[in-house]
Amino acid sequence: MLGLAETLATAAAIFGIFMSGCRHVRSAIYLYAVQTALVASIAFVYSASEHTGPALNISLAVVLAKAVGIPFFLGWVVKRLDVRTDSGAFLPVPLSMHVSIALFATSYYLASSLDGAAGTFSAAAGATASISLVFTGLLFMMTRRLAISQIIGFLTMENGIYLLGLHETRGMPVIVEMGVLLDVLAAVMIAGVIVFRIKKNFKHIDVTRLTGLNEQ
Amino acid sequence: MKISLVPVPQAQLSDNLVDWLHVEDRRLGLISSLDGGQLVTLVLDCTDASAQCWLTPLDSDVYHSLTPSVPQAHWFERALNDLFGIRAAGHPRLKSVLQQSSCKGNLHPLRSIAQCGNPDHGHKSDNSYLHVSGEGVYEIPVGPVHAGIIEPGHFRLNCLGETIINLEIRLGFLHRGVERRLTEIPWRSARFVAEAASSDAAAACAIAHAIAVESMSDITVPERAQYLRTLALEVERVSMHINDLGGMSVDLGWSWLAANLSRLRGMTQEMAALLSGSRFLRNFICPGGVSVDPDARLGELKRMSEVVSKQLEVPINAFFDNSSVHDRTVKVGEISRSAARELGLVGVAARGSGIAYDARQHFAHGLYPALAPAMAVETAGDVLSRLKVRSAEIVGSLDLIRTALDNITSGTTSSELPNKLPGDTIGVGIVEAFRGELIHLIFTDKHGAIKRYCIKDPSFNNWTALAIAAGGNLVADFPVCNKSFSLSYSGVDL
Amino acid sequence: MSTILLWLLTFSCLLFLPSLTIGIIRKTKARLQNRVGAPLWQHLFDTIKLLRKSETVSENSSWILRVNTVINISIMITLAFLTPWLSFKPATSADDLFLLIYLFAAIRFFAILSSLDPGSAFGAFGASREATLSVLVEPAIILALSAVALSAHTSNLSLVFALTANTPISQAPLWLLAGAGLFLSSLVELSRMPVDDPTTHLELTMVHEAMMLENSGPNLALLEFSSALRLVVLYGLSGQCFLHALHCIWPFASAAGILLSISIIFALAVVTSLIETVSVRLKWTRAPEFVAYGLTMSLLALLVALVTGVSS
Amino acid sequence: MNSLALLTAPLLLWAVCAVLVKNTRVLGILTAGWAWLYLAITCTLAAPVSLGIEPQVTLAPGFSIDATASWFMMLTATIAAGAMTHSHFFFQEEKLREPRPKSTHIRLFYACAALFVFAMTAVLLCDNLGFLWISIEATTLLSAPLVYFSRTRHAIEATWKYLIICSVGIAFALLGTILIFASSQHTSLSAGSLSLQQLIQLAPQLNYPLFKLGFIFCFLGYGTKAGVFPLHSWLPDAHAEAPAPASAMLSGALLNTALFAIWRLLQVDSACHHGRAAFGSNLAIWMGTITVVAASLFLIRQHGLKRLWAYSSIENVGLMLVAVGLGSPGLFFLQALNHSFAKATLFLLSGNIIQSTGSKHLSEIHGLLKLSPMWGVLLVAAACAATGVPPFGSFISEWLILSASADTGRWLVIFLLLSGISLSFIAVSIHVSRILLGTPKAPGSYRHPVLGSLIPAALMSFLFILGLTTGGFVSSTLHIGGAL
Repeated sequence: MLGLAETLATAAAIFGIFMSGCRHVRSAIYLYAVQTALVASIAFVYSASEHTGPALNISLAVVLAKAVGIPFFLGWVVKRLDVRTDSGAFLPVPLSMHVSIALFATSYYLASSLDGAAGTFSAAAGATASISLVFTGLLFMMTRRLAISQIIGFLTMENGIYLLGLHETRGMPVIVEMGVLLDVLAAVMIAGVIVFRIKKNFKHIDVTRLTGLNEQ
Repeated sequence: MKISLVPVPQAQLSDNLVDWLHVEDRRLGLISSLDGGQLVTLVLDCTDASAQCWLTPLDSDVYHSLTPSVPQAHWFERALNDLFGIRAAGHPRLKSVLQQSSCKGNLHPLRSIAQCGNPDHGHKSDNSYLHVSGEGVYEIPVGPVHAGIIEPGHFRLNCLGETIINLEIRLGFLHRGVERRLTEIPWRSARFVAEAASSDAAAACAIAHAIAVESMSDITVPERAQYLRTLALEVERVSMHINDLGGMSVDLGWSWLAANLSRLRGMTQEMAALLSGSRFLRNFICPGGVSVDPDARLGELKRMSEVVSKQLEVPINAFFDNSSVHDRTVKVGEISRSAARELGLVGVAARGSGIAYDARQHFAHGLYPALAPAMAVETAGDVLSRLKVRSAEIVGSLDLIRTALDNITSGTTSSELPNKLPGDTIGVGIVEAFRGELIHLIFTDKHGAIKRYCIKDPSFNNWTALAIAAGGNLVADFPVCNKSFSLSYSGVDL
Repeated sequence: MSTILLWLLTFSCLLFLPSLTIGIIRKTKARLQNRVGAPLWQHLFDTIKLLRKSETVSENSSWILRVNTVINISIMITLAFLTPWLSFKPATSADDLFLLIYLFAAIRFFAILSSLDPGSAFGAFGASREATLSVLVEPAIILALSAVALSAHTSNLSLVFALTANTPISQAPLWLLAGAGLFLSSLVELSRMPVDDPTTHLELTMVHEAMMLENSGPNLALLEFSSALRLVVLYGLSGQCFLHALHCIWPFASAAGILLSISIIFALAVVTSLIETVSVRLKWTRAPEFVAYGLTMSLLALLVALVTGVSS
Repeated sequence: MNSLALLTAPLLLWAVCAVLVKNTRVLGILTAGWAWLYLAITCTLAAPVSLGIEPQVTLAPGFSIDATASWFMMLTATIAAGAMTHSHFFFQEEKLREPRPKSTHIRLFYACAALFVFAMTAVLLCDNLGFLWISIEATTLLSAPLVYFSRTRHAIEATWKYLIICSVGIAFALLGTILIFASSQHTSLSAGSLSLQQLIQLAPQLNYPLFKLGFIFCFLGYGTKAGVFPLHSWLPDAHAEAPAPASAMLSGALLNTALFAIWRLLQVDSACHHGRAAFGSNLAIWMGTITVVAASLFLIRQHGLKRLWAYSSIENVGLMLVAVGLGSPGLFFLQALNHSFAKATLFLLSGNIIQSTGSKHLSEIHGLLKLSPMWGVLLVAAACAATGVPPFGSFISEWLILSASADTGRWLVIFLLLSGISLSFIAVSIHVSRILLGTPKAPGSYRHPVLGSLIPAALMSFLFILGLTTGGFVSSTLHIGGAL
């Protein structure tokens, strides 16, 4: 029997998988936003139902910043840079979606072996979803061309880690949580600025073509 | 503008033309003949908006082809072969532009009667296709009767799997004898035939005709009439560009956008009706000015143009914002800048390939070049860049319509015409129609009657580009590619 | 008595639901485009009109073209009787999941054969496109149906789709995913947007329509009816999955199933018309990506079925 | 609380100055002033702790100065003060060259440098794994604009790699931190804790498999930040493309703080095993050894002057990691001290050389001895110090690391370390001799060679004296740092 939180977590992981199969950058950002909103709503569920998770206002801050603010910012960046599609560098996009399904299955076995989540699927569902999100984010970063996709991949990974934190520990101490959030926001901002600069200097934001510094 | 004939001997024609086209801002207007006994070459110089007409007498039916050194001459030479029976020796592919069924035997419709005594005179026309052979290559015939309500034209696609290897275009199913007819009717009535040469560009055709006639007999057009002509031309441009974008949405399968754009197209036709009384701007522009003065309807026209600009924003933004549209149009139907220059492309196709040529910037018609809007040029040369040029021109034209309506002067709208045209003169009208540069070239005989009426529709230059652009694309993308050029079938079949 | 009523209801569904569903799609599309649109029953009128028309057959075609229609419609009707695409349909015993798959494959096989028969270029490339799409789509349909079959521990679809089956809330994601996978796959299978445009006039872009170009008169009428029937059966199947998901969350009385089954088909028709209004047709080489989404849903459904099956 | 305000005040004022003062010349002098003031305050606060007068100073909840931290704080502040003073001269020179740096860019540089130093200090002060993570991520974010300074294609590429690789690495460290937190919830303290002191106390009760997993992820993350092979790929790019003072801080201070974070975690790990060398220590020692060998191999084929020193930094990181793994904070600090001073000198000097000759490529820099004998001598001395040649303290620390490894019977490690160290010495000597000898391509253009060598010379003379007096110093550090 899946609880509400686990169902939401699984849904977030599934949206992550869809994101990995998305060639259009803007759609990927939308899917990221949905996935983040789901992750953040889990924090709500924990704080409301179990009184063990982070406080409601923290969850609200997370939702506002990550599920609304960052997608808006990324959407603005994408519009300004006029990039649309990221066709993928090493794996065709549909295939990378199926690889992430395989990684989802792998996450299940990893999660079952993690202590405190023994046996049933329902117990391992939260951990499965979070590990799968980490994998999906990593895969997204590695198999995409655009700098902006790397940011999205990083954020997805961070979502997975946050979800794992929620699931395993019911939330880190508040001040740490806020610090992490601040760091992530700053990282996205700085990365956004650098993406603009890459576009200006290189006329593209294809990181697989940033090879000026490779060892001769 | 009024121009005079410059004799150019046959041996020098090719070299002269190459030298002329070597300069960036010079263009080839058209190549034709008066009665089959000579070549007439109209060349344009954009820097000082001048034109020259080279007359090359021919001593036989065969002359040395210009196409090997000037590729853009190829379609003109094919037309010469069909219409006059003048054969270009050494032409790489002298395929007929007319269908045999529409022209019995080897009748060459524009050859003078004297030279046309023998119906078998001239050369057998060649209507063959270029076949591609090899394993897995197959042919798809499309047309001449199409599923949609469009003009007749036959496309023969040689495909390998889902990729087009070669596209053969066969036009000329409905030869109407427009150019011939224009020499047979009284010159006062010629405008009705002239504006029907390509009816979706009626205003542009009528202006080109009017300018050609006016330049011959030095008629000055009242300023108000110039404003009204400009308005007509721009309303037509907006209307047809919106129509083309709408057609593109249909071909992309985007029904919401198509429905919106067809509604807006209706509004622009309403604007045309306000201006001229005709939704297709027929019978409005005449030599000497315009036939009716819209008077008070201009206020309504302005209000409507504002409504159209406002309502266009959403669909156009949605169109270019859509990622699937980008998928279907980016790197599809590409024409490189060099190819566009070699083929002498005009209009949207040229500007989409990075060639900054817009007749409004150089040649006087209506209030141009004084009022010409900034040129929209894209460099990618694919379907998307042509679409972008089109939408930028819609915006530019709507702005221009408002500017013209704000500044329009009062006064008469037409001036007196003489009884007859001066003898042995040449009149030329060059107009930027919505498809591109349109040329009407009129020669009179010594009595002042029209001896030869030559029309170069913009599609004349661009059809070959479609054939080239389609190659290497998916079969299913051909309609999109075709629509992006939006060419006229009847315009090349006069 | 109630059995006879059920049979009557089923029969009328079989006869009128296809035309009505097509009518709903077309009417909704027209309204979304600010058009009045054709009457709701236009598809039926067209069918009747076509049935009364005479037939023109290409000189190059053989008996295969004629036979195809009969085979096509008969298999389709058999399929519609066997498959539990309506929750109230009287169950027959031979409704195995794989029978269904093979019957669909048989229809496709004969359709492809008949479109190749007259030797026209359009029919040939339509057939080639259809074959390509079906290779991509078939696994998705099989996987989606296998996922629900796996959770019910039987491949008999009547038992799988019986609403009396144990439906705990944890099964809801499985049913939802399977339903979504089936729906996306059926959009491709039925040659609808964004993979194919059923309303296009451009022969070069057609898939399904290109295959039917050589048919006319009664032949065409029957093929059109068969394809409309295929639409409702496939929508009905994915509708049944959604119905189960609903049942997991909010168990309803079985009598309500009659109404719900039909209205879910209509709802999917409305969704289809929405998709067809706002979406742009995909580039042909991008079609596999769309199919991949359907396949992903089915794969996830299967994964959920496997995992929950293992643990329960 | 007062001491916290005292510590942060100069840095914040420094950052505020960078925002307000438009004249970069004045700003440079002001910045140097703030940096030295900061060093003075740091010494006042930290010296009592490091000398054992006070056991530990708590600045705020979760932030305190302990003995090891006090040493590193002073080291970081010294490097920062040196780099900032030099950066004044550096930018004055840079303004003579095309493309001229914009004054807004210089001000951004100074502002970020202040916050960067602040973040590095925070890493050293943290008594909480959560804060530790936040501070380390902050060092990445704040130093990225430093690397980005010149805004050339290469600089942007290097910044992007730095930002992305380090952010991903640090994301793993967050995962590790969460797992460690989860492992602490299985103890008597069911709410869990991230406090290092509490974790060390609770160590025997921790859920060890979870903790171990967390430790691996943290090691991965902070190791990326420290440039441990094979996660080092960002390091040569960032160090080579950053302006010289920033490279000096990255190499001389930032790497130490990343290693410091690993050392903190190892404290907990060894507490789990009642102080016996165990899993974490072995991991650190082996990764360190591999890093030394890999870096020395990379050193052979280098084309860029600053890339050379970057790989030499990686090699030193390996050595420090071995010291960390051996559980000796004293050795770790001694190696860090020598490396930081030497590497800061090298980067600052390299910056001068690049400015003077206009090239970063080793193949285009020759005849340094003719060009500027003073720089030549300093470069040789610093290179010797970086590779552990006898008169300098790094020789002693490397010797001690080897002997400590011998004590625990790790002969393979010793063999690998020895070959790595000697290989890198050979490689660096060859490269340096090529730079020194020969004839310069063109007369160098440098306006104030004396001012430009002020800081390198000061750092080197300190290092030289340190090397000569290390005997006593070693005994004192080792005494304070704990048992070897």
